Amino acid sequence: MADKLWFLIPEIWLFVGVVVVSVMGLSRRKMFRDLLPLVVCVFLVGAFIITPLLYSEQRISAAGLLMPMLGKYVKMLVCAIGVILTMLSVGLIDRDLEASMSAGRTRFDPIRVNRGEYFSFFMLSIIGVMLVCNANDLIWLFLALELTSLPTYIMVAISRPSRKAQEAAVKYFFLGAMSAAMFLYGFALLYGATGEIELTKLRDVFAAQAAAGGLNRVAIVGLILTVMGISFKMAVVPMHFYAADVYEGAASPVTAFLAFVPKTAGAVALILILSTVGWSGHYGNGAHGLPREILTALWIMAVLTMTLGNIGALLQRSAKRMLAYSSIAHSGYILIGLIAGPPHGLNAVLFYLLAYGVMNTAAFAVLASFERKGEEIESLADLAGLRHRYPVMAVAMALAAGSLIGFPPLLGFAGKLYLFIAGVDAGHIALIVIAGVNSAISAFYYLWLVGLPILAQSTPQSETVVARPVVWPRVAAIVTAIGVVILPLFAQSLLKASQAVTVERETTALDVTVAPDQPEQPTSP
Amino acid sequence: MASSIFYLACVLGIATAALYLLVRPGARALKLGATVVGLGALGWLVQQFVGMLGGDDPSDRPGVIFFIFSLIAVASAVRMITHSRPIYSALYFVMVVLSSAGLFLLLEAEFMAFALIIVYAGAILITYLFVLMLAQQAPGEDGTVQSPEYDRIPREPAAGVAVGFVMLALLSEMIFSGVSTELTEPPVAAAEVAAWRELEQMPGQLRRELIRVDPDLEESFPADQTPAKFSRIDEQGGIFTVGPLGSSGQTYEVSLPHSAMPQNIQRVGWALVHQYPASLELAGVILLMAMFGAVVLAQRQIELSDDEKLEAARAHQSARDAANGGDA
Amino acid sequence: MMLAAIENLGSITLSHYIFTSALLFVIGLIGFVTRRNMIVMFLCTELMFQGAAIAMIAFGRFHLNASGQVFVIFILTVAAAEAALALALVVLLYRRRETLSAEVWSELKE
Amino acid sequence: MLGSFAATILPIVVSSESAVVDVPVAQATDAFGWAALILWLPALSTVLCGLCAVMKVKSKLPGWITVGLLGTSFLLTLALFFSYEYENPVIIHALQWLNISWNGEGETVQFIANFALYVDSLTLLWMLFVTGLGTLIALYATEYMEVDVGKGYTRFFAGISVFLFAMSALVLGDNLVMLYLGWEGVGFASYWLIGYYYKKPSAVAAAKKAFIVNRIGDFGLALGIYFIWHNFGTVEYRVLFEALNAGGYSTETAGWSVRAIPYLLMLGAFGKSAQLPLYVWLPDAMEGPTPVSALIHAATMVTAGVYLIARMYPVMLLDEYALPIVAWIGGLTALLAATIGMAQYDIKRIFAYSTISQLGYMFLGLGVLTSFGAAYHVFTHAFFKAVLFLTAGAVMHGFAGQLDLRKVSGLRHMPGWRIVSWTMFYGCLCLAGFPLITNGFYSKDEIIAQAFITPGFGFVALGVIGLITALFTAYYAFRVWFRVCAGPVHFEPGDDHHNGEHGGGEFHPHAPRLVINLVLVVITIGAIASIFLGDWVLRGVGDSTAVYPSPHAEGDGFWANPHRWMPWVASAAGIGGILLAWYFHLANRSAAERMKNALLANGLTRWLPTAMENKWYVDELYHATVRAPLWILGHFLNLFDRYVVDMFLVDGIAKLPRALARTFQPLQNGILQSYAVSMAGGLALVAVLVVLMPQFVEWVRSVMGGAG
Repeated sequence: MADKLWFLIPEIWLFVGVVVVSVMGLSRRKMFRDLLPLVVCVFLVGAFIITPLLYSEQRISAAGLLMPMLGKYVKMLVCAIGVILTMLSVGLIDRDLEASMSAGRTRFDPIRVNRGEYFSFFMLSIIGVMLVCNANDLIWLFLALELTSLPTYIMVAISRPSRKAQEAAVKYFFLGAMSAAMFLYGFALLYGATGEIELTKLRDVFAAQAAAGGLNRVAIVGLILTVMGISFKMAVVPMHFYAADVYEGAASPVTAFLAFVPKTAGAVALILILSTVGWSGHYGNGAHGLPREILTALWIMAVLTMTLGNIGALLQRSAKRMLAYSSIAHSGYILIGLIAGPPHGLNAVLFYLLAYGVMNTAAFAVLASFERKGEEIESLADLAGLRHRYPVMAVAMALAAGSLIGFPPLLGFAGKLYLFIAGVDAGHIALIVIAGVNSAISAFYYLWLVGLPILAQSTPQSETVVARPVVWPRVAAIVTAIGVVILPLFAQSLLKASQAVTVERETTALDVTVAPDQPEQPTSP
Repeated sequence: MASSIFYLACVLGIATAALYLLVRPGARALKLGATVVGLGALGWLVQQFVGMLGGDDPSDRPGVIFFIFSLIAVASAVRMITHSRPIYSALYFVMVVLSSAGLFLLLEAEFMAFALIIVYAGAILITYLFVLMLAQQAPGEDGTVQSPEYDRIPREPAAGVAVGFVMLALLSEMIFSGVSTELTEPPVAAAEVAAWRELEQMPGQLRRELIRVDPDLEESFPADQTPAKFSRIDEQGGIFTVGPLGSSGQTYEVSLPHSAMPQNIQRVGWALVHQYPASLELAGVILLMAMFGAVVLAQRQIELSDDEKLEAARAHQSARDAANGGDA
Repeated sequence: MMLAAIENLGSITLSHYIFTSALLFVIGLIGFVTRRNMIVMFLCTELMFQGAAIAMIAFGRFHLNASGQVFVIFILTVAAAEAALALALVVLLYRRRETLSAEVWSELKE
Repeated sequence: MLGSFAATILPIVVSSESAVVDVPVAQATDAFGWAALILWLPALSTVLCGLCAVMKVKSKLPGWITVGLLGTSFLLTLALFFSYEYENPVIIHALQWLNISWNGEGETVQFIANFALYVDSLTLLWMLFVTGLGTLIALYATEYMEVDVGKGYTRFFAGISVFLFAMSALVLGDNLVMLYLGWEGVGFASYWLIGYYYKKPSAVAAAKKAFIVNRIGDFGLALGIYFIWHNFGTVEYRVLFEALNAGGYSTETAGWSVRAIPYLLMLGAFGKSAQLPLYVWLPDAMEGPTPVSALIHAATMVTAGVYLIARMYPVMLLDEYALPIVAWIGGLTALLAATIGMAQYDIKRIFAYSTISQLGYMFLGLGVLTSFGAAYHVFTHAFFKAVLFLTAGAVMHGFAGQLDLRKVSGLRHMPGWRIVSWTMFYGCLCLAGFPLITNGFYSKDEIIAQAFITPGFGFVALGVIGLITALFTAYYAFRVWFRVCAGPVHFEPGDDHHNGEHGGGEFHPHAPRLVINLVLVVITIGAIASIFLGDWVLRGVGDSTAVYPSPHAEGDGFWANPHRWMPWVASAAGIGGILLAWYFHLANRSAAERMKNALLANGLTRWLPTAMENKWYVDELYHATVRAPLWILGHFLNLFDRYVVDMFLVDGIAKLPRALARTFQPLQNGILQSYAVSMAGGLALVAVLVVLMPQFVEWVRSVMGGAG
C-alpha cells in the first residue's frame, strides 16, 4: 500500500496546487488572479520533476501494478503538455469581467470570478489522467476516468460566455454520462466473469480461462462494453458523435485540452484493460493478438474511425471542426497500436500520444492566438494570408498541419511510422493499407491549413483578424512548432522512453499459463 | 437451441412492440391495448418463471420475493421512461431504487440496501425533485397542468426501442449462454478460508472471537501483544477447526463457529478502509470537484449585462490598438 | 438449453438477477434516447447506473466477496457527483431558455 | 573523337554470361565527417530564409544567403569528390535517428535508419549536378525573381533550400527511409514551388495535380520499402546489398513479396520521373517560376526515379520481367512525349514534354542494361535541359510572360539577346543529338545502340523507336529555335506586367542582365565539359551499385556492332529533324509570307495561286501525313489527360471522399438524442456482430453444407 502511495506523490502535489489555485482565484488583488497560470505551471513543472524520482526499481516491483512504468512516461508527458495548455488558457476566462473590473465599472465579486475554479478543474482533470496510470483495480480506474471527464464538462461550459459553449457542455456531459454507464456495466460484467476487480488478478483469471479453451462469454461482452465505453474519451467511431460539436463549441484552449487530456486517459485505460486479456492469443496455436471478438471489434472501430474522421474533415469550413474530425482520425491511428499490442504497438501509442499532443496543440494554439471583434476565430477563411501580418504564426500552423499529415521529417511522421511498423509487424497489413489511404486523404484538408496561411492572399474578412492582446498563446504556438521540428531529432531517445513502459510486462503477462493454484477452472462446453 | 431463441425473441418482440406503443404518442385506446399486450407478455414470462407460486417449500420463498421485487423494478422503470410528467418519472425512479434495495437484501447485502435507500432515494432523488419543482410549469387557466410538448412526444421512439432491443438481445444471449452455463460458482471452502483470513487481519477481531469461544484464552492473547494469527484452517463436518494459533510462539487448537466469520457489513467496511482507502480519498476529491462545479455552474451571472459588454468591447479595442504594434 | 433454464427456475439463480439488471440498463438506455426532458434523460442514466449496481451486487454474492458491494459504494458516490453537476448545468440552461427540452440546444451541427 | 570514344566504351562491355554481379558495398568510415555539411547547409539556408521572413527582409539577402550556402555545399561536394577513392564506397555517419530493435519470433528484429551518407560514385555523380546546378539556378533566380523582392522572394528561396536539403537527403542517404524522407521532401518542395503563383488558379490546380499523382507513386515506393524490410530485414543499403551479394535470394525461389519489390519501386520511380501513365503532372508543373522548372522539373528532382532504379539495380533484378518493363515504358514514354511536344506552342510545355521524353530514354537505358548510358544521359541532360529552361525563362522574363513560339521571333537579331539565343542554340543541338560537339549525342547513342544489342523482348523495336524519337526530338527542338531565335524580328508581349511597371507605353523587351547571362554561359560550358566526362561516369558507375555488365555485341563488322554505326544513323536522324524544322519553320515560314503578300498585291499574277497552292499542298500534305496524326494523337493524349486523368483520377480522388462525407452528414444533425441513438446503436451493433459472429458463421456453414 505504502509503495503505491509513493507513486501518488505527484498527484497529491498537484492537488495541493488545486487548493492553492482555487483560493488564489478568490483574491481581491488582480495581481494574484493574474498569477494563476504561473502557479499552475509551477505545480505542473514540480510534478514533472518529482515523477521520475519516484520510480525506483524496488518500489516498482513492490507496487504490483499491471504496467508500472506507464505512469512515469504518461505523467511526465501530461505535465509537459499541460504547461503548454496552460499557456493557451491565459486570459481566456473572465476576460470581459476582468476588463470591466480594472476599468472600475464593476466591483470585485468573488462569486463572479471563475478563473481560479477554471484552473482547478484544469489541474483536477490532469490529476485524473495521472491517476489512470496508477490504476490497479476497476474501482480506481472508474474513479480516475470520472475525475478526468467531470471537470472537462464544466470547463467547456464556462470556457466562453456563449450559448455554443453551453450547448457543447450539454452534449458532452450527457453523452459522457451515457458512455460512463456503458463502461460501468462492462466493469460489472468483467467482475462477474472473474470475481476479481484487481487488474493483475483479472489478468491471471483470464489467462486461466484462455488456457482452458477461451474467455467466458460474460468476459467478452464485458470487455466490448468496457472498451467501447472508454473509447468515448478518445472519440472513436461509433462513440465519436459528440466530438465535432463539442470541439467547435468550446473555446480553442479548452478544445486543445479536450483533444489531448481525455484522449490520453482513454488510451491509457484501454491499454490497461486490454492488457488484462493480453495479446498472447487465446485462439489457435501460436497465434498472436487479442481474443478474436475483441480484435474484430477494435478492427471495425479503427477502420471506421480513420475513414469517417478523415472524410468528415473534408467538408468542413471551420478550422476547429476540421481539427475535431482530424482528432477522430488520429484516434483511429492510435487504435492500430492498441491492436498491434506490446511491445511495439503500445510503445508506438505512447509515442504517438506525445507527437499528437505537441502537433495538435500547436494547431490549436495558433487558433487561440487570434480573435476578431473579441470573438475567437473559427473558420478557415480567417486564416487566409496570415503570412502577411503574422508570418511566424503562419509557419507554425503550416508546421503543425504538415506534422499532422505525417510529413517527413516532422514529428508526426516519426509517430506514424512507428505505429505503422508496429501494425505491420503484428501482421495487420490490410489495416495499415487502409491507414495509408486515409493518411493520403488527410493531406487534402491539412494542406488547406498549410496553404491558406502561407500561400493565399488576405481577404477583407481575414484582414480583421488580429492577435489577442495576451502573448502566451503565441508563445505556446511557437514552442510547439519548434517542438514539431526539433523533437524528431530526439525520436530515438523519446522512443526509448516510451519503450521502457512495456518492457516489464512482456516477460510476465504474456507467458502466464495456467497457474497450479488457481482456485477455479472454468469448464468449457 | 434455435427454437428457444425464437421463443424468447417472440416474447421480447411483443414486449418491445408494446413498449414502443406506450412510448409513442397516440390514442388512449391504443395505449390501453398496448398495456394489455405488454402485461400479457410479462405475465407469460412470470408464468414461465414461477410455475410454483404458492409452493410450500420455504426455500422457494426468496424466489417469489425476487420476482415481486424485480417485477416492480422493471415495471416502474418502464413507467418512468414513459410517463409524461417528470415528477412522476422521478417518483417511479424512487420505486426502482426501493425495489432494487429489496433485491440487495435478498443478495445478503444489507448495508448496501440501506445505503442505497438513504443516498439515492433520500438524497439524490430529492435533489432531482427540487430542480424539477424549480422548473415546474405554472398551472394553466383551468387549473390543470399541461405537460409541455417535449415531455409528451418522444424523440426517436422507433430507433430507441430498436437499439434497446439489440442491446437486450446481446445481454440476454450473454446471460443464457454465459452466465447460466459458463460461470461456475467458486468452491465455498475457498471463499470461507478467505473470510477467515479477513477476520485475522481485522485488528483485535480474531482475539475477540477466540475469547468468546474460550474465555481462558484471554490471558494467552494479551491485547497489547502481537495479534493472533491462524497457522492452519481446516474444514471438517461443517465446523471450522482453527489453529494452531500462532502468537508468542504458542499454538492452540480451537474450533470457531460459523457465526464468528466476519459479517457482510464488516467485510465491506474492511475492504473499504483496508483495500481501497486511496479510492475513498479519490471519491472525496470527486465530490469536492462536483461541489466546485455546481457552484460555478449555478451562479447567476455567468454572462455580463449588455452595457457591461459594450464597455468591455471598447476596452478591448483600445488594448488591442496598444498591443498591435508588433507581431508574434 | 434455454427452455431447460426456464423450467429450472424454481430456484433463483444468478441469471435472474443479471437479467433484471440488464432490463433496467436497457430501459434506461431507451429512456435516454427517447426522452427529451434533460432531467429525465439524466434520470435514465441513473437507471443505467442502477442496473450496473444490481449486477455488481449479484456477482459479488455469487463470488462470495465484498468487492462488488464496495464498487457499488463508489458508484453511488460518482452518481451523486454527476447528479450535482448535471442539475447545476440544467439549472443554468433552464435560466437561459426557460425550457428543459434538450432539443433547443442543437445549433452546433454540420 | 568518335572513334576514341567508342573505343573507351568497348572494353567494359563484358560478356552477358556472368549473371551474378558482385555489387560494390560501402564500408563505414570515420573520415569525411565534414561531408554531412553538404546535407545540413541547405537546411541552414532554409532556417535563415525563415529568419529573413520573420524579420521582413525587403532585399535580395535571402537569395544571396541561399546561393552562398548552396555554393559552399557544392564546393564541399567537389572536395568529397576529389578525396573519394574509387572502388572504396564509404558510409559517413552523421546522426543517430531511428534505431529500434525488438524480439521477434525467435530472433531479434531491427529497424535501423540513421542519418548517414552513402557515398559512392553514383552518389557523387548526382550530387555534383544537384548542388552545382542548384547553386547556379539559385544564382539565376536572384535576378529572375527580383520583381518579387519583399513579396515572395524569401518564400521562393526557402523553397529552393528545402528542395536541395530533401534532394541531398534522397541522394546521399544510406538507407531507404532517408531516401523516402527526401522523396516526400522534394515532392513537398515541388508542391510549394509550383504553387508559388498562388493567385493563379491554374498554378494551384497544377500543384494539387502534382501532389496527387506523386502520391500514387509514393505509395508504391513506401510499400516497396516495406517489402524490402520485410524480406531482407533491413532498409540500409549496405546490409541489403551484402545480403544480395550473398545470393540468398534467387528469382526462382523468391516468393511473391520479393518479386513484387521491383514493380513497387518502379511505380514510385515512374511517378516521380513522370513516365507513362503517371507523366501527366509534369507539363502542368510548368506553372511554377522558370528556375523551378529548370531545377526541379528538368534537371534534378525528376531524375530521382532514375536514381532509385540505378541505386536499386540489384533489387530490380529480383524479377526477370522488371527491367524489360522499365525499358518498354521508357521507350513508349519517350515516343509519346515527343509526339505531344511536336504539337505544342508553349515553349516551356515543349521543353516539359521533351523532359518526359528524355527521361523515357533514361529508363530505356536502365531497362536495356546500360546503367552507364542512363546515368550519363541524366548527367548530360541536366545541363542542356537547364540551359533550355533558363533561356526559355529569360524569354518569358523579357517578354512579359510570353511563351507562345508564334508570337516571338528573331530573338538573335535583337540587342542584348545574343547570349540567350546562342546558348539556346547549343542546348537545342544537345537535345537534338547533333554529332560530335554535343553531349546529348554521346549519351543518347549509347542507350539506343545498347537497345539493339541487349537480347530481350522487342528491344530492337525499342531501338527503332528510340531512333524515330531522336528524329522527332531534333524537329521540335529546332522548331522552337527557328521560330523564336531565327527569322524576322517580331514580338507580342505577354499578359504579365502589361499595365504594371511598363505603364501604358509601348512594350520594350528587357534583355537579361549580367547574372542570367553569366549563369547561361557557365552551364553551357558545363554542358560542353560533360562531353569529356563520359569516361569518368563510366568508371563511376562501375564502382556503384548500378554496375551490371552490359551485353557485348557479337561480331566485329561495322554493322554487327551497333555502337559503331549508331553515331552515323543517329546523326542522320538528328540532322534530318533539324532540316525538317528548318524547312517548315524558318525557310518556308518567311517565303510563304512574302509570296502571299506579293501575289495579293499584284492582280496579274493571279495564276500564281497554283504555285501557292503547291506550297499549301506541301503544307497540307505535311499536315495530313505527318503532323495531323501526331497532332491528333497529341491532342487526344491531351484530352485524355484533361478529362480522364484530371476529372476521374485527380478530381475523383478529391471528390469521392467528399461525396462519402455528404452521405454521413445527416447523422450529425446537432440533436442530442440522435447522437445518443447513433452511439448506442453503433455500440450495440458492433457488439452483437462480434459476439454472434462465430455462431452466425457456423450457421451459414451448416446451411451451405446442407445445400451443397
